Amino acid sequence: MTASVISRPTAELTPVTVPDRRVLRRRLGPGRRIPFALWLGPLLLVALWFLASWTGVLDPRTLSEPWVVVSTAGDLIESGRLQEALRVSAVRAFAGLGLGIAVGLVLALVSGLSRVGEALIDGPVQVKRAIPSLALMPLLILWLGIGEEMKIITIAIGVAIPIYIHTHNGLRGIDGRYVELAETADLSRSRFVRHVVLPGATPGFLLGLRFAVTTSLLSLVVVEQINATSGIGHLITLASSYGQTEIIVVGLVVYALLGLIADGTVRLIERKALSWRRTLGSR
Amino acid sequence: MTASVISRPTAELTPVTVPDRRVLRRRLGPGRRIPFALWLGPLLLVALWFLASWTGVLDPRTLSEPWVVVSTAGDLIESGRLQEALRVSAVRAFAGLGLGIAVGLVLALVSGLSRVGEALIDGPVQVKRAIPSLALMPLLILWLGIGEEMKIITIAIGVAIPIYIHTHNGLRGIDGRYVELAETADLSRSRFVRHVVLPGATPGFLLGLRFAVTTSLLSLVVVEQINATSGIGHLITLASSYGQTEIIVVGLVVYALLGLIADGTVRLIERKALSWRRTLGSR
Amino acid sequence: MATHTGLEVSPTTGPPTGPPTGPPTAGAVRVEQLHRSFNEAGGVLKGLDLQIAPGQFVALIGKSGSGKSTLLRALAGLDREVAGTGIVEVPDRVSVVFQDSRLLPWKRVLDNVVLGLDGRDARDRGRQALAEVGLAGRERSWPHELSGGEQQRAALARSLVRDPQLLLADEPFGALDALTRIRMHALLHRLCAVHRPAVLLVTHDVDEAIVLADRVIVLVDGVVATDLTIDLGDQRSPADPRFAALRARLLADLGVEDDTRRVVEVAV
Amino acid sequence: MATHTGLEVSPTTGPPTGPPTGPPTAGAVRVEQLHRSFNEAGGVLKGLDLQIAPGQFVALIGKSGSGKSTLLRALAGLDREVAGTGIVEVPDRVSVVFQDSRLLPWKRVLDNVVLGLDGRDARDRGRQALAEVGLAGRERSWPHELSGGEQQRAALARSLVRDPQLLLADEPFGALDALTRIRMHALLHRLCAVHRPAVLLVTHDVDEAIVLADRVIVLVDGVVATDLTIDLGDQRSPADPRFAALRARLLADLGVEDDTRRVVEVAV
Amino acid sequence: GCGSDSTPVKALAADAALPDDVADGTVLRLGIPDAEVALETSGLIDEVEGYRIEWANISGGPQSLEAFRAGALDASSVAEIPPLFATWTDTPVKIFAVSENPDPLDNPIYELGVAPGVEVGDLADLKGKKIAYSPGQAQGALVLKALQKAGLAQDDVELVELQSVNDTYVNALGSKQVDVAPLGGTLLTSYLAKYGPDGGTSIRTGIRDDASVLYGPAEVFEDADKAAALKDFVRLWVKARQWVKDHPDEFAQAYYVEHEGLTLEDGKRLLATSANRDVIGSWDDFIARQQETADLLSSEQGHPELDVTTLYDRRYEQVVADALGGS
Ligand SMILES: Nc1ncnc2c1ncn2[C@@H]1O[C@H](COP(=O)(O)OP(=O)(O)OP(=O)(O)O)[C@@H](O)[C@H]1O
Ligand SMILES: Nc1ncnc2c1ncn2[C@@H]1O[C@H](COP(=O)(O)OP(=O)(O)OP(=O)(O)O)[C@@H](O)[C@H]1O
Ligand SMILES: [Mg+2]
Ligand SMILES: [Mg+2]
Repeated sequence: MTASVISRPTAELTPVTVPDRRVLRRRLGPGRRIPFALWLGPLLLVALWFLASWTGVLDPRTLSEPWVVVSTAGDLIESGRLQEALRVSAVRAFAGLGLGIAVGLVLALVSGLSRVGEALIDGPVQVKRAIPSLALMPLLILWLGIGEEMKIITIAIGVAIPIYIHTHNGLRGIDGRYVELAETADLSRSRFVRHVVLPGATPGFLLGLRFAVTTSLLSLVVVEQINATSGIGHLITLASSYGQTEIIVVGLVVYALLGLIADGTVRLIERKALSWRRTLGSR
Repeated sequence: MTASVISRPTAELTPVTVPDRRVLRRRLGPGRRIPFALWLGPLLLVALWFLASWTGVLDPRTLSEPWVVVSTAGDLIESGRLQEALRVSAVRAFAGLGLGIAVGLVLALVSGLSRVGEALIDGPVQVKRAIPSLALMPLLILWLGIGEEMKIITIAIGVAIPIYIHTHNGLRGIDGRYVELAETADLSRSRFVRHVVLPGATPGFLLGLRFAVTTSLLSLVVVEQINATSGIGHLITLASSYGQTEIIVVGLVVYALLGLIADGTVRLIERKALSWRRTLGSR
Repeated sequence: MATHTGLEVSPTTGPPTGPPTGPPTAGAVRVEQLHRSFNEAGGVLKGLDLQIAPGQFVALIGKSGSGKSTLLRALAGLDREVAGTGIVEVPDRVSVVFQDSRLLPWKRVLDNVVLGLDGRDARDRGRQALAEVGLAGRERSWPHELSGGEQQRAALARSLVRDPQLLLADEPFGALDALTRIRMHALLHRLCAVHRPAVLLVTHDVDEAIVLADRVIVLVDGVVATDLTIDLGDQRSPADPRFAALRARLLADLGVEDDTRRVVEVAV
Repeated sequence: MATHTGLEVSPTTGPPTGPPTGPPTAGAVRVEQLHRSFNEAGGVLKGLDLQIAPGQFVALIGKSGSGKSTLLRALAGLDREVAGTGIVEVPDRVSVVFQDSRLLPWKRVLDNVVLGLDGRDARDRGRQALAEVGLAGRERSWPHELSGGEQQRAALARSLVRDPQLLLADEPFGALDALTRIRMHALLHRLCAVHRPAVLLVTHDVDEAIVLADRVIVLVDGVVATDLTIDLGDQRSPADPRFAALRARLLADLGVEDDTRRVVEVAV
Repeated sequence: GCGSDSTPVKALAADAALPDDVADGTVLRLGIPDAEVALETSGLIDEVEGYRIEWANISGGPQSLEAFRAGALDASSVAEIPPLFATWTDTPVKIFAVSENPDPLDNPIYELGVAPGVEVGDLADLKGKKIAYSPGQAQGALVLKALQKAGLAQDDVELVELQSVNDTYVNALGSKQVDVAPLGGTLLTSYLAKYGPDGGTSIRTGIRDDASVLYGPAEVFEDADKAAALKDFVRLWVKARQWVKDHPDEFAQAYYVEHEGLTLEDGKRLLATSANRDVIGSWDDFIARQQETADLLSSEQGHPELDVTTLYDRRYEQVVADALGGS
């Protein structure tokens, strides 16, 4: 009894009612996308936070009250510190992101399309991935100093890893039938990359990009511990070394917002760029 | 002139030579897998390290010489510290991994198959992902104490994130035609999950697993800073607070090895579990 | 129990004849004023009406792109997102053979056939169905290891083993050679005789339509332009002049005026 | 230049006749003692020999699963990983129409057709090819928005626009209705007359094979069991008794002894 | 927090005498690893009676503070800065025992590392130099004190904000990213070993950095049972410190080698310098010096003024004094 007949009411405006009775099966996919759904969960969290603080269930020493955080944020904005921090960090994050994406993509193509490239590149990338980044900082300082290059390159290295792995994985997952097609269509290697590999690996790349933007944000906290005088990571580091809980929480809220916005943006790009897909999620 | 005729020599053993001349097109995919290729790059790195240390190009103050690291490792093994650390860490890592995988999978299914689930789960996961874990530690200590539960749960949270995101992404990327098939075959929801969703999302899940194992290793360094008396992360933290460079490098080498082994294992599982796939990588 | 073992074929008890017996509505298909369009440019289905009695075998022909698959998908309930109006009613148990064979690539052939089936004997029934379509011994093959026609037959087996009240088949024999095709015709005919599902079969082979169906309908311009009842009895030979007349009529509906294809003539 | 604009059709200059002119080896296909097997159980191709002269049109028929696609893939150079021996030689420019239409899902139809083509007029040629296969106006559709037959025609357009020396087509007309199929036959015939590629066309439609080909070969048990030269000239009508004889012969090779299909007879 | 006991807390006023009776099942959760090792090795642990000790391998400011806030720890051992920051971040704490180096200026914990090729002979030479500075850490406070002592303002030097994690400072000095950076303990030794040959040096500041305290969250001292248990523990702790002084080799082996993974030589060196501490029975001087530190941080880093006497539970001063007298 799964195929049932239901009726959909038609729009009131139509003067003559046009019937639309369809066979509707049990929907197994998730159905239509709810716009701005990404924000529902976080809003609920904020509401909970508010409630818990209001009723006193949440000790303000554990987590500052939302209103205190708002007023602290207000102070930071008034004094211009927050904007300045965001501006400085944005420059670093974007520079690192751009560089890292380029490097990650090139590595993924080289390693994805040749077994020799893979033998040389893949292992070291996995090694880099397995090594705690905090333990690498001293080496990076030795090699790159404590200036702006070190910060940007550190971010770029962090970004390149997920871009590499996801693009490589996406590329390797391209349906072999399309490779056969490309081979019989006598595609040159560069055309193969442009017409088959890159579009085919785009879903993987975009997933990597979601991780990459978060990585670039998170790396700020690490690199801005070193010889930075501004930046959102520096703001948090400084506040935590002074134990200024409210400022830390402001920083975390900013991170959460930036993370959500960045993720939402990449997913928007995803929906546009992958509009050709007919999948469980897009139906 | 891309389709060319080449001849393959046949095995010497065959008494009568059987000709095998095929049309061989320009191969656009990467070709056959080279066994143990994953190890080639890292071995090269080690060789380079050896060479650079030997010739004095690499200042031992920057990076200890390999032979010093080996003898340090020998000492650590002799005293039993390394084995004990690995044992203790392995228990934590596996417990966290198991818990995190279970949680991540369940969340991915709920959020992947229902828009309401997605609205509630997806945003908070992105928020968690965007927040620096160092800044979360105080909260986790507050809620979970400083005992073993805190360590395992912290690892599990870290593990659940990549499992969730990759499984969710893989699930949403399942070809819509198979969902239609499931709908017309009147599959129940649980069968749909078992026969279509889980196998279809397996490639995504396995990529997530590769990140999850690394995450569980890396989390050790963070959680074992707090009230641990043994463990590989504790070993590194302790050594770095005393500036024992050689021990730190031993720790990093162990991490690299563990990372490579874990990644190789997951990829082996991948090749077995996805043997049904015909892709650019598997051809 | 007997009615649910899709492929339990007893010796033919009698040929399926024109209008079916049984309750008049259960298992019937009713389509009224069906409109479907994919974009503003114009509709694909434009007020199509169609009734199929329970147990009736209807063949659907029509030009490539005329909307045959669109109609089948409407009957299968797979066109939630497509714009349009109209009334569609179908029985509960509907089974679909898609135009692409659509085997789950991660399941072996037998597991594809028994997908979602209940009961301890499910796998036996699946094995039997595979044998019937000539794929005995291929139970443990992966879908990508089958040839095009073998995939199509596996998909057919999957549909038949389910014993549906309505079978929607979108060119299920398109990739089969003459002999295999005749065998599949026979199989389908036998199963229909026993289990009496209503069938809507899309085909491009006019002869196939005439041989198999109780009724042949032609889809032109989004409506049923022709609705022919085939009353040739059970001995349907293309040599029969009535057969030839039906074929000429249907081909004409498709726009082929003279079937004596002359290469040079059409080539100019 | 002129030889490379695949679909630049001038009025038929003359029918393609039996053995082609031109240098004897360039553009020829030679297959000797071809063995191919997917597992230990047994080979699919077992010492197949085949020669196709440049410009010759060969139709290949054979039962489902007999190895037709396997042979085509060997000629296309797509069977690196398949076990076997033998000699295969083909011309340089080979074009393949796959059994599945295999359009890149991330490219619109026109981009699929002109995939990898050079030159400023590539898109114009692609557009023209699409128009020839009846898909004018669908240039910007996504592959998944096309019907089964439309996808097949787009794949055909992609192959034809490349002006190959050897065209390997695996059931390119399987999903087409009678009229569209006749149109496609005509198109292919015209193009072959102009550009004279060697063609190996897999089909299940014996009539189609006889109408289009210079030679029809039947694949049975891994070798070419029958190799018939079609000498019906250009006026090939199924009504012609020689046509009927050829058809009967080929069907017999496929195992169909009597084409006057009788539903009940085969059903029992 | 999660660690709270289910038994009702017997309240204790801040000015009431410390009780002796400890209720059954009272647990002290202590993050004082060296004391743990000393008690275990000496066998003094057997004298613990009437309560139980749960040891946590936690030490240092940030970790102990987090554990206090989580209610997961009753006491820990730190230098003089963390109690100040605890107060400034609204976590009330009490100091209940202090110790210092008998010869602090000759055995400083920190020296100022000087990068190769940089001329810094005394504190006055700091003028105009690039100095690594980590605001919330002890190293940061030391830099401020050094500047104060040299009569320099923050503007007279270039403070490079750099957290001292792992060997960051060693590398920053070695690669000449900064001219001067405070280095303590094994980091100093390894810096001089690595970069001494290149001209890396260090100078002593002549500033006392030997203050060491035991402290715990204020609630602990309002809980009669815990306060009583702590009283007994302090007595034992004084004995343990004495035992360490009497058995330096045994302790070095047990703590530095077995617990911390150092070589015996490193352990002995540390024991002679930074770990060479005497328990103090009279706290006035100690408190006065900490007040100076607090005032300096207030003015230089903008924290509120703080009266450090409020940080001490001086009821324990007597307990310590008695224990010292008795041993
Ligand atoms: N998702 C879609 N979006 C846009 N147009 C579509 C879509 N699906 C089908 N169409 C168009 O609707 C028309 C009818 O398609 P349908 O698949 O029903 O044809 P059909 O009769 O099954 O043809 P064929 O015999 O070639 O399979 C075609 O022109 C097709 O291009
Ligand atoms: N990759 C493979 N692995 C194992 N067996 C295969 C594979 N590909 C084809 N086969 C088997 O080889 C035989 C020949 O297959 P092939 O695709 O050449 O048949 P075909 O003549 O094209 O059939 P059809 O007309 O059904 O397309 C079939 O039995 C098929 O199951
Ligand atoms: Mg169709
Ligand atoms: Mg085939």
